[in-house]
Amino acid sequence: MSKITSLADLKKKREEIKTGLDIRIKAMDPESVVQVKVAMATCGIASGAKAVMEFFLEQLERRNIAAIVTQTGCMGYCYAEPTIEVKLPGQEPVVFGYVDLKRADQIIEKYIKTGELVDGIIPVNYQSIDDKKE
Amino acid sequence: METIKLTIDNKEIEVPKGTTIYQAAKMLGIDIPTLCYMHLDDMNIENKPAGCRICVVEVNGRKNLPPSCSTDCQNGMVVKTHTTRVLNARRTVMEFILSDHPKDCLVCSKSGNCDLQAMAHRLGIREIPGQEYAAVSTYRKDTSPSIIRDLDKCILCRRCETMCNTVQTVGALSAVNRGFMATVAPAFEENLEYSPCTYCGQCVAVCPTGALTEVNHIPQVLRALADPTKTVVVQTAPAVRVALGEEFGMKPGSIVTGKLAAALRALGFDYVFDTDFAADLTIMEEGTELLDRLGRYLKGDKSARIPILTSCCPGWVNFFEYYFPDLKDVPSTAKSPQQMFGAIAKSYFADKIGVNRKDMVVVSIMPCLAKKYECQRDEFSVDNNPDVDYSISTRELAAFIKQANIDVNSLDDEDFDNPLGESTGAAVIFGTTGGVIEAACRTAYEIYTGKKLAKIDFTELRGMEGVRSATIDFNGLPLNIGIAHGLGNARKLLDDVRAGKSQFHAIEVMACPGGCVGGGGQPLHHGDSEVLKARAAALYTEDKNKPLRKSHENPFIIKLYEEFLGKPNSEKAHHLLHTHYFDRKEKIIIKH
Amino acid sequence: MSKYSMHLLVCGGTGCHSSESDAIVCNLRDELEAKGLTDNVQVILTGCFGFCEKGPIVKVMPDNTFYVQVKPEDAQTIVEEHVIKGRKVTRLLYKDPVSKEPVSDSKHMGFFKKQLRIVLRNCGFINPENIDEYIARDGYMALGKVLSEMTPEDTIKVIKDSGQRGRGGAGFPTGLKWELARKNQSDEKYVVCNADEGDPGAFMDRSVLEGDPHSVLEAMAICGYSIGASNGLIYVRAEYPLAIHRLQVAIKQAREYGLLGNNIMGTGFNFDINLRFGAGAFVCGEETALIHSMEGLRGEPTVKPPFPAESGFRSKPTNVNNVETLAAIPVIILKGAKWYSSIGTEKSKGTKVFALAGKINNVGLIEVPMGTTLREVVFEIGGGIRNGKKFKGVQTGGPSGGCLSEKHLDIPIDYDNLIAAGSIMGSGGMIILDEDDCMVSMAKFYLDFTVEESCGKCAPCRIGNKRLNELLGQICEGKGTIEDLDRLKNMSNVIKDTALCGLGQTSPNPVLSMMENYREEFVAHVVDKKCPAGHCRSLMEYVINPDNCVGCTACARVCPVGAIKGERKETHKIDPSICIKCGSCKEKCKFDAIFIR
Amino acid sequence: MSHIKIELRKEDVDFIKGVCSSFNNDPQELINVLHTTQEHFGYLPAEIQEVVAENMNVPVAKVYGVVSFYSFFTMTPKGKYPISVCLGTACYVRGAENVLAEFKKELGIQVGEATKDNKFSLSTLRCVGACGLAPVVLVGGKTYGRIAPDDVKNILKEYE
Repeated sequence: MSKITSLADLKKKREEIKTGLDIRIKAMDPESVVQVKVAMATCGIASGAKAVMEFFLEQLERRNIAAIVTQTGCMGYCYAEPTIEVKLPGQEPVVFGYVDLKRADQIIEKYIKTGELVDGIIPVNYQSIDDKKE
Repeated sequence: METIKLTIDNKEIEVPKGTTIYQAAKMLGIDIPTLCYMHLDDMNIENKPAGCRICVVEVNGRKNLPPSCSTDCQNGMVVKTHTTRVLNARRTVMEFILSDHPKDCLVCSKSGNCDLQAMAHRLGIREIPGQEYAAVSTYRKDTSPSIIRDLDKCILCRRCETMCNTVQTVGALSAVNRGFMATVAPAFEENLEYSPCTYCGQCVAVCPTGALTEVNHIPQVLRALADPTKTVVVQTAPAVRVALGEEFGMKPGSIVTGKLAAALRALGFDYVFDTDFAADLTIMEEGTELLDRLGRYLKGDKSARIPILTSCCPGWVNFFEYYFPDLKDVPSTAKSPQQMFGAIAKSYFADKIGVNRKDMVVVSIMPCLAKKYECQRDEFSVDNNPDVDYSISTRELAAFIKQANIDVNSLDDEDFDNPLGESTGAAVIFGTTGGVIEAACRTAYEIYTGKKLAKIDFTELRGMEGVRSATIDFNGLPLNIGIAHGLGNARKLLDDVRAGKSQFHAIEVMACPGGCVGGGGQPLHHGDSEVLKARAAALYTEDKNKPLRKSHENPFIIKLYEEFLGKPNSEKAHHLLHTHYFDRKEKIIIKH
Repeated sequence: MSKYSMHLLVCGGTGCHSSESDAIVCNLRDELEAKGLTDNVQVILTGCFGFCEKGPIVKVMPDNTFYVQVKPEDAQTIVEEHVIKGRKVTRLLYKDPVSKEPVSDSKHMGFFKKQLRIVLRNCGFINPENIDEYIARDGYMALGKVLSEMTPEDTIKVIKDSGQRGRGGAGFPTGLKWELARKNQSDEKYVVCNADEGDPGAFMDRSVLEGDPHSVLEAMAICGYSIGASNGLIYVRAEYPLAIHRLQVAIKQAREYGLLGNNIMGTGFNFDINLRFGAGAFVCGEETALIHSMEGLRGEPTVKPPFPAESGFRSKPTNVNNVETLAAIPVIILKGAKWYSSIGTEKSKGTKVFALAGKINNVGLIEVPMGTTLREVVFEIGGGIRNGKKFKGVQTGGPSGGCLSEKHLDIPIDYDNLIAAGSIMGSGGMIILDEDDCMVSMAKFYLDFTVEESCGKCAPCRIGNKRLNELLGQICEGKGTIEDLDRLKNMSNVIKDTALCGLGQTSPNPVLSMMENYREEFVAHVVDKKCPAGHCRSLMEYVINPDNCVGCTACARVCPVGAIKGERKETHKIDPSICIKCGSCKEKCKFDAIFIR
Repeated sequence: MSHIKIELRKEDVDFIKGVCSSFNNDPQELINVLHTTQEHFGYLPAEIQEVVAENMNVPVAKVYGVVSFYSFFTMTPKGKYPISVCLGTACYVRGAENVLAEFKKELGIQVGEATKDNKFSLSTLRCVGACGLAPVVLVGGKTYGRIAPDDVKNILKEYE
């Protein structure tokens, strides 16, 4: 192990390591970051949810957007899989259906970055996923 | 010096920084009661665990009641030593202490001389609440050759622990266990016999209660006195004659030699002799040995070990046998005066009066508890008949005299019997630190130089400092003398000897602080070092008043050599008056 | 480094550890490997989450799912359901004690809602055996900051201004303590961390050492820089093997990074830390006793002054701080005195960690701002009293503290309020008592402890506490008198006034406060010879209610001493002179005919 | 006090000497030395304390003073499966006393004693800090939480 020889050195080291804990740090205060939940039940996975999830994980970080990407169970919109739920800080969650990689890109660029709504919103009497009884 | 101003019981006082409230109060004539605190000034002996909590006082601004013995004075302090709160606290704590103490004062050997008893009286304790169901911490009683430990009576003042460890560095005792069962004991709460204990008795000398007392040999002595077939001979050590008076209301330092002889005679001893006689004899033997070793050493004889160490103190002998067995050929081989006396009494004197040694009982009156152990050593007996049968302490003698209704104060002075009762001033000062070596110098100087001493008093060897040194001019030969009293001080000199760094030619060691005047068998000093100093001063007075002050001038000693021993260090002298030492660590194996 | 999308945090504190959290970690890793997910999901053994009641805990990040009472065999379900399918495993979720509904994540748990975690910031969050995770959480930044940008005086000023007071019990201002140690000139000084947590029922220090050891090491180095010491010693209980292990790992890692040792971060500052082990003596929490113990002696306290700041370990100036005190230091340095002093009450700043135990639903470790009320702690965070019983009191400060009753529930907790209420903050143990607890017996229980732990040096503690204990025993057996209550009080006050050290001076607190707050219960014991809580056996009488008794003989058959007599189908009777009050008959009776009088 | 007489083998003495010298024979390290020694031998009989005292240059009375002060040190050997019942406050209020009583009854021994076959020994301790699991019982290194008197038999069965 190499020694830390100065405060600057320590800071450098901290930055190197920090990303490893990102998930936990952001989860401390989830309300302050973008929360993306990807429905990953059998139907979701079958329709490509896994790729979508990986896309979000990778791209949000690459585009420097503080976000938490989690998976969740079936949202009950099996017809519209893959479905995702996005919650911007201080706003009500919004559910998107038929999310492929292209739409995912759009969601990031438009909805997440600017708050502009994009196609594919499932307008239902909203109920957060976790509030549902399984 | 920085000083502190404070108020105690509405009286203002200015004291040097570092003075405790207890000391400051004392300066104002206020005697704050205390049980565990002990301070012997000049001797660097202090015990203040702040454990008894009797000396608590009220200090303005302090939440609780601090112990005055270990709280330093601070500027502007307002101290009250006897508010209702303080008095109630003191009484309640005293009740606590008494609740964990046996109530058999009537038959306790410390009764009447017990600090705890006195304190209970002083604080006006009349009952101990909750006695019916109060548990009392009890321990196994232990009787060793010299000392009895009855820890049920221990109040954990820790004075004995301080003496045994900090002062004497013997390390036989330590606080053990914790909480209610805490007490002070040897390792594994085993018997003292299996510990490094030297029987110096300093623990006994400072114990405020009956937890540590001497083994009582009065019954055996009484039995001997009552036996018409026995010739009972008594010898009495120098330090006894300057301390015994205290037990009869005289002030410390009173010289009661004549009354002592009269009292012993009144008790029924057949011959009242003086250990001082044997002290003179010791000087002859030890002084000759010193000159012999020194002479060989100066000639380059590598087998002659220098320094020579005195060997008249049995506590000291026990100490080096345990901790410095590798140096056991360094001390003088001369027996202690007690044992020389016994050896001569049961040979020379027994022959003289035509008594078989088996029919002679030699009793010694000693300021010492280690003497009890010493006279029980195997090498000091012939065919299981010990040279000295019983050794009793000054305290025991006082009790014995009181039992016999003898009023010491009104006794007329009497002389010791002869031939073993004559002594010189040199022998008298054996009882104080520096005395043995001064006595040795008086004789060795005259023998070595062949000249008469111009000045008999070697004042440079006197004093109360723990370790002292002086160089005596032996006609051009500078003789370096070292003196230590207290085994902790002796250890320092011994460490140097072991390391080959010692510059001394001769070293005197006394196990007890102050020498024999401060012995473990003396009347209790109750923490007052003035008592010891007064006793020492009295010995020097006694010395000064003696017509003969050099051992080799004692006419009965001269006669003893002429009639019996030949000359000092002769074969016969060696046989009777010299001894050898053991590795006590090997001898004392803890028995499990 | 692999790109993890999910972290599974498994509690590795002593409580959960003893419930096989190691096996849970192993099984989770095995499962993930079997499913080829090792690159996506990381399993981390962390320090204590504080929610010990329901351990072992597994927390899923980033969604904060909080699984409780997880067994090693649940690993498969968690991986298959939660990790793969994204479905929370409902049966493992924490259930709200009132609504009985499962709670989806820790953010919605009452236990965590009111907490503010400064000292425990990393506990249950990082892997305590990985220094990198500590560094990622700004670890050692405070040390870097003081060494590079601040003078020792600046540093002490920040601590002083923050208003932090020692969390070991007495609440002495930390900054002042440091200043005193700094002022005493010496060639050598020592920084000592007091980790001899002996208060039974308090385990905050243990949790910090197990969950975030580096925070203590960093703080000690900061203290060393401030007072001018280059040696640190941690006096830790030998009964805490896990904490010792984590400390050893942490010290090793810090040395390897050069964060301990010579020339730390190139600033020329040298500081190293070694461990000393306690050996089971509560009194060693007292700083002078602790120092004697570190010197290889019996842990007996000595009179202060001199304070350790003047003459401590090896007679050198020594600064002794408690674990919790130290753990907050790096945060205070980084966030500033103003930030810290904005938390808490006027005279007690910052947060305090409490260990909740006893008759409470959520046993565990919590951290709240000073000034939080007892009610919030007990009923909101603690989830109220177990089994729907009635709240009776809270013992704070352990055997040195007092018992607060219902009337104290709304006082804001801080040093001064607790003292005013007859208790002390102590190290932060809170034992919650319910209607079944007899206050005389509780007072006796605490005295049992003090009697056993007294070092024996001073008479009031050695003997006085024994006598207090005996008298309480008499009262429990119905042999007390009303005058005995006055005696209890006098003995207690004298012990408080005269005992040598903090242990003895505070040992009568439980008796005094319980007599003050529950006097009627003491009076019931000595006058009516009754134990209202039904705890003291000697004062109980088992009686058969003739209205309910059908004479089935079941009680007579079960009675081990033959105290119950009666013909079949006739009312039975218990002979109180034979009855040993074992309670078997009451348990056996199907007709509710046996009651205690 | 009666002690079990044990003969220390040369390698035992050498081990103790090694421990002492690994702590530089520094008397201030006495407690650490005693910890290491007890870990090795399981207890600290008089004979061992004597060797420690000799090598640390501390009077054996002082070593015993330390050993008898700290409850962690023991002079009697423990059973093969030492059982410790936590009597900390949290465990006490949740009924640890009854659990202890049950162990005493089942094993027929008192606290501080070992069964005749030296299989179990019984002791109490003050808070292992696992208050969430109260009442807690330790058997060797294994922790049992939330123990009721009824569980005692089953725990003992595990070690048969």
